Amino acid sequence: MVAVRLWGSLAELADGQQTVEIEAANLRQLLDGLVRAYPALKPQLERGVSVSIDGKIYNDTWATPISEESEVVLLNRLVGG
Amino acid sequence: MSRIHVTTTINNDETDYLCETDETLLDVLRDHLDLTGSKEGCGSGDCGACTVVVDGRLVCSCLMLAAEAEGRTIETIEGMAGGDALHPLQQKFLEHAALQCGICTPGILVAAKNLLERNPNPSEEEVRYWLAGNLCRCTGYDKIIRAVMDTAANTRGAA
Amino acid sequence: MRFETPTSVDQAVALLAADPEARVLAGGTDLLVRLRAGQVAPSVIIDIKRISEMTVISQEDGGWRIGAAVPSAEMNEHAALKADWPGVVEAADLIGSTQIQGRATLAGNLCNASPAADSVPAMVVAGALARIAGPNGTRDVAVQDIPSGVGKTSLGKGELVTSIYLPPKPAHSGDAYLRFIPRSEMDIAVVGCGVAVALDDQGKISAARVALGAVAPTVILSQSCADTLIGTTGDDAALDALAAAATAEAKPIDDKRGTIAFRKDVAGVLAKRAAKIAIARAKGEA
Amino acid sequence: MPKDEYQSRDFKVVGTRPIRPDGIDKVTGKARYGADITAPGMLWGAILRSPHAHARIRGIDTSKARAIKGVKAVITRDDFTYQPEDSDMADILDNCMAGETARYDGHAVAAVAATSKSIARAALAAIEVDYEVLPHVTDVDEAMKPGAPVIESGRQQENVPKGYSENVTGRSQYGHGDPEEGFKQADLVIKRSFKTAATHQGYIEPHACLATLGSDGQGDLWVCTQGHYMVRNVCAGVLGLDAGQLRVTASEIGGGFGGKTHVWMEPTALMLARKSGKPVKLMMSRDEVFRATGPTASSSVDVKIGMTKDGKITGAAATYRLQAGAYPGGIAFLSAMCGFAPYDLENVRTEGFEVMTNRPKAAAYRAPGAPMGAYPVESVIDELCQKLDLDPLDARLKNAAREGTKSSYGPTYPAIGLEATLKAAQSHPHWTAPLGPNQGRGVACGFWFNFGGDTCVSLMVNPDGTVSLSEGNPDIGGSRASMSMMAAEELGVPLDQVRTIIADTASLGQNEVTDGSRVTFAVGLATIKAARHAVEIMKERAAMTWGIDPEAVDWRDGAAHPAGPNAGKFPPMTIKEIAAIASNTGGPIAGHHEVNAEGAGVSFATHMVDTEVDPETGAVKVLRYTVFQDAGKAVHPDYVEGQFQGGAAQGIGWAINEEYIYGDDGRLQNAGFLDYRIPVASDLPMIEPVILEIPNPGHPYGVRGVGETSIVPPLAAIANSVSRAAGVRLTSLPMSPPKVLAALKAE
Repeated sequence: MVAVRLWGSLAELADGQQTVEIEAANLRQLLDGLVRAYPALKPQLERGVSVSIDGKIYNDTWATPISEESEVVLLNRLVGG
Repeated sequence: MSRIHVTTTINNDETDYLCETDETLLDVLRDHLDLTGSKEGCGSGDCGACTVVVDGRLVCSCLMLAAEAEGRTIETIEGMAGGDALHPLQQKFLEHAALQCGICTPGILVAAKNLLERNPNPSEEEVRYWLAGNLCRCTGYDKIIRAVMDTAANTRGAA
Repeated sequence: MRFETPTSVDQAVALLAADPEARVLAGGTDLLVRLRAGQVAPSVIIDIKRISEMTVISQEDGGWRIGAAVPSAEMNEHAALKADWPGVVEAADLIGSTQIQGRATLAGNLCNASPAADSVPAMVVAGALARIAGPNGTRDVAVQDIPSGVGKTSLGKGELVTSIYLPPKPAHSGDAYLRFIPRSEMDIAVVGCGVAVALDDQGKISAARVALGAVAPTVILSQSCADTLIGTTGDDAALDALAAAATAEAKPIDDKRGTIAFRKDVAGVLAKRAAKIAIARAKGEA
Repeated sequence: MPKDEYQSRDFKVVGTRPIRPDGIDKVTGKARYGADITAPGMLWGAILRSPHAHARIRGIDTSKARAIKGVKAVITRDDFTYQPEDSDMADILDNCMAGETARYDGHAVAAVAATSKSIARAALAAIEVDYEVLPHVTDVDEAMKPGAPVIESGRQQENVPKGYSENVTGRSQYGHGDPEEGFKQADLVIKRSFKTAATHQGYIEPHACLATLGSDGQGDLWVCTQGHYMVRNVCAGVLGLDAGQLRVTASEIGGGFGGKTHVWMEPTALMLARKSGKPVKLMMSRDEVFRATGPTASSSVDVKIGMTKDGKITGAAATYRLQAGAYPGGIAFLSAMCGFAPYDLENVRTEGFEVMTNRPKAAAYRAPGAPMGAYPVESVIDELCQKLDLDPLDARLKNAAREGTKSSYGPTYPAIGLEATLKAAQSHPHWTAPLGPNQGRGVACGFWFNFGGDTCVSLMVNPDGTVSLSEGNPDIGGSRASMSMMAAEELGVPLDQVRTIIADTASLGQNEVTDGSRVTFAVGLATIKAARHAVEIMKERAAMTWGIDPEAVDWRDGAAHPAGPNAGKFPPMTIKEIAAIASNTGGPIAGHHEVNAEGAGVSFATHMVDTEVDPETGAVKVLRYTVFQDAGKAVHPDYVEGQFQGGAAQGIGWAINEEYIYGDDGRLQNAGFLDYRIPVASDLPMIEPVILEIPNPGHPYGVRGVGETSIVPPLAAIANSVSRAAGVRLTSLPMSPPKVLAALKAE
């Protein structure tokens, strides 16, 4: 299981949990697993998120590996100028 | 509507064109004469990107009617280099990386050249005030001012 | 829209009189902005820069006549003019960028009738006269009587300003103009102030004129401000009184460039600072 | 270690300061920007815009405009018959051409194409629009209140609590620990509210494009943009075209700063071209740029921070309310993420609200959200330092985030450079230089993420051994120079053997826009990998020529070498020699790399500024400015310095004079460079750049993005400087003279 940290307003939609556990070995499995376990997160996940895995930020790459020890943090989808 | 026939000298070449009364010199340079080095950043004389020299004086070409140019002598950025030899200011702008996007560069070069022709030894403050009508949004002006000062110092050293 | 280039004042007057929608083009730095913004749509544009008498600065009866088509930059390069009326020349030099300086004129700045015109308070305290040509001949009018409201002048049909006359510089006199702008350049005055003074043999101020710009629809030539200086040496007490009088005289509005409170305060500050410069100049110290 | 991880090395080309390859064209006026090209038979486009802040469009009569000779097309929203399903695309379409309502002063309502500019202007004047003026709201705090005029109903996200206007479309929260507990441990707690005005990117080149579009759906677009692939995808999505049928070419770009990462009018140009059957050139005036393209958000912020006597921050909280303009979206979440990011905090909470108003759709502006994220936080930290008599650099160092810190937005930091910038600031002579009367010195820190994203690079080895590099990101500040340098470095060839061009959308795969400070990082990464790919091929060709195994070939100094004595004795084969026989060894040689370059390194900066305040007028003069920023590795130091200086200058403008000013009628009052006051040359001192290099572990050369972080600290650095000079805390930007004087008089 991977511990995934949610930002505040997402936590409210995940039964108030700041951190949820998801069975996942890569980014795609993580995102799919989140929606399965917490359907209320779906609108935000569809609008897009960025995911910090061990301090590096990923937006899209499904195959990005995630280990059980990884620090995983969900972030609003980042934009730049 | 009948158009106005204007005969003028641009970058040492005799040039004539037809223009409407409401066309600016910048419109004619860009749209009729393909001299697109002068840029339109504001159309109101506030940014200096369209700066040219008319009879020795700096002018925003967006604030001059094309019809006014009859008999005048006009210099634009396209006339600044001599063939493949860059003007010293152009060379210094490259060496000092005094441009990022480059859209303000033609106007600033034309204005800086006119300054150095009048004042070969300007202070930093004089350069900054002379160029106050040429907006640059990329550089913070630092490298531009250095390039102008360095050109002036070099030119004095060579003289 | 037609474009005309008269070569004499008479031709210009005739063109102007013939067409109520005609506009005079001097430096064009205001007219072209308005044209582009669609605020004016003249039927004919009359370029006065081919009228030779309008393009020169000449000495006349100890004073200076500045043609209506003379750009500010030429005034700034005219050492003798600058020596006599540094405040007027500096005010003209503040109008816009180097590029604008190559085109903008005193007469244009005056006839554009902006409350914030930099050169106007300076000309007013210098006692400048505008020479007006029209269908009925020529007349001279005090500069402060030309603007009649925001964007409006007292010029009649077919009339145009052909030159500005700066009178002979009185003995032991000095003038100055300061304005406040948010940046160091390229702004319209939030407040402007011109001061001219003359000193008597004891070094006391015998005559003073103080004019405020951008704090009313037209320039304010303030006697109450002048009275705070006359008879004094321009000491701190007099200058503080001047500042208070200028603040009281200012009748500004709130707009995007400043608030009423700010403009009133700064009118006092500028009056004091300009007076110091004018007095120093009168003493020959600056 | 994988090859894209950072490896320390001695550089030959990277880190030098060569003249940029596009330089001569740009100093001679030859470079072609958005408005600089024409096409045979071309028409001039122009757009009619709403004079109202909010109005229902009851009808548009274009008949008089159509009747004017020389008018070849007149379009309104009715001509856009394709309705995108995607809500972002639908919003972009509606922003390009208003549907039922005009949502802000400047919103496009109709457009024309004509044979001359003046005919086009006359046609606009002849279009009659029947407006029903609606109530409007332009202030963010007003727009949030229940009962405020609603810009568009039904756009609120599920994360917004009850009790707010529907204009509040989104909310996000970040942080950890319990700030209330933290405040209890503090010796001093300060709570303040701040406001920042909307500011425009202020690029000097107005938007411009030249479009053709046939009835068969094939089109070409020449446009100044930060991302021509984005323009292609959006135009195709908005107009219902096939992306593959639309080729977009990026012109030289005259500044962007985020403002050209969006589509504002290009679909209109394409529609005019389709209706008229002619090429159409469409350019914005400066007035249109201000009224109709996105400034960044204005903000209203509450911050509360607790600190102990010795400078430890014990609790931190902030609420950010940002107005996003007339469509959903917004960047308050970025303010909420970035505000406290420089600090190692046990108790921190932030909250961001995205708010719609009757203003132009807000756009990205250089580190979007981060400047207004940092400004209130850094201001309160400065005030705490003043009141607790602490050195503001010491206090920041005491709380500085470092490797292993759990950031305020969640993730744990790898190696980062904040401490290095603070220590460099402490030891710089600027820090101890004497100050005169009415002068003050301010410091502030700033953070930005930096991005990567989709990137393609193709590198061709030409028959003479020279190299052509194609990338797909508009060069906004010298990136062609940097790419050529990295390719030359990797190939071991002289820089003048490489030329880099920006390919059009039909010539290279998808590329993310030039944003997020991504280009030197991501395109650089792809360039290095494309070069390595070409090297592998060249090694194979040499091996084939020598009759040895490719594994036994080394590449160095621009030539293939036998790897060691066992590989055989052969003289090196240079890139020229390999290229010359390419046809004999298998054909042309090219390397390429396509990647979604994720994992960019975050960056930090510390800025230091001296200002002088005129106590009688409130005027602020910037006397001295120094930027300390971590660049990871400065590929071309001149252009890294340029980014530092340019960001600082924009921040100075934001802090002192720049603002969108709306009248009570909801109209923008200063849509021009005269009264929207960006800094001029005589406003600024030299801006000293101090480059620090803490390598990004995720890039082979250690490169981090540098373009955006430099605009994050200036707002607070200047506010702190002015507040110290004036002896009164300023809490509203810009610190224009009337505001400063009023604050001085209130003291």
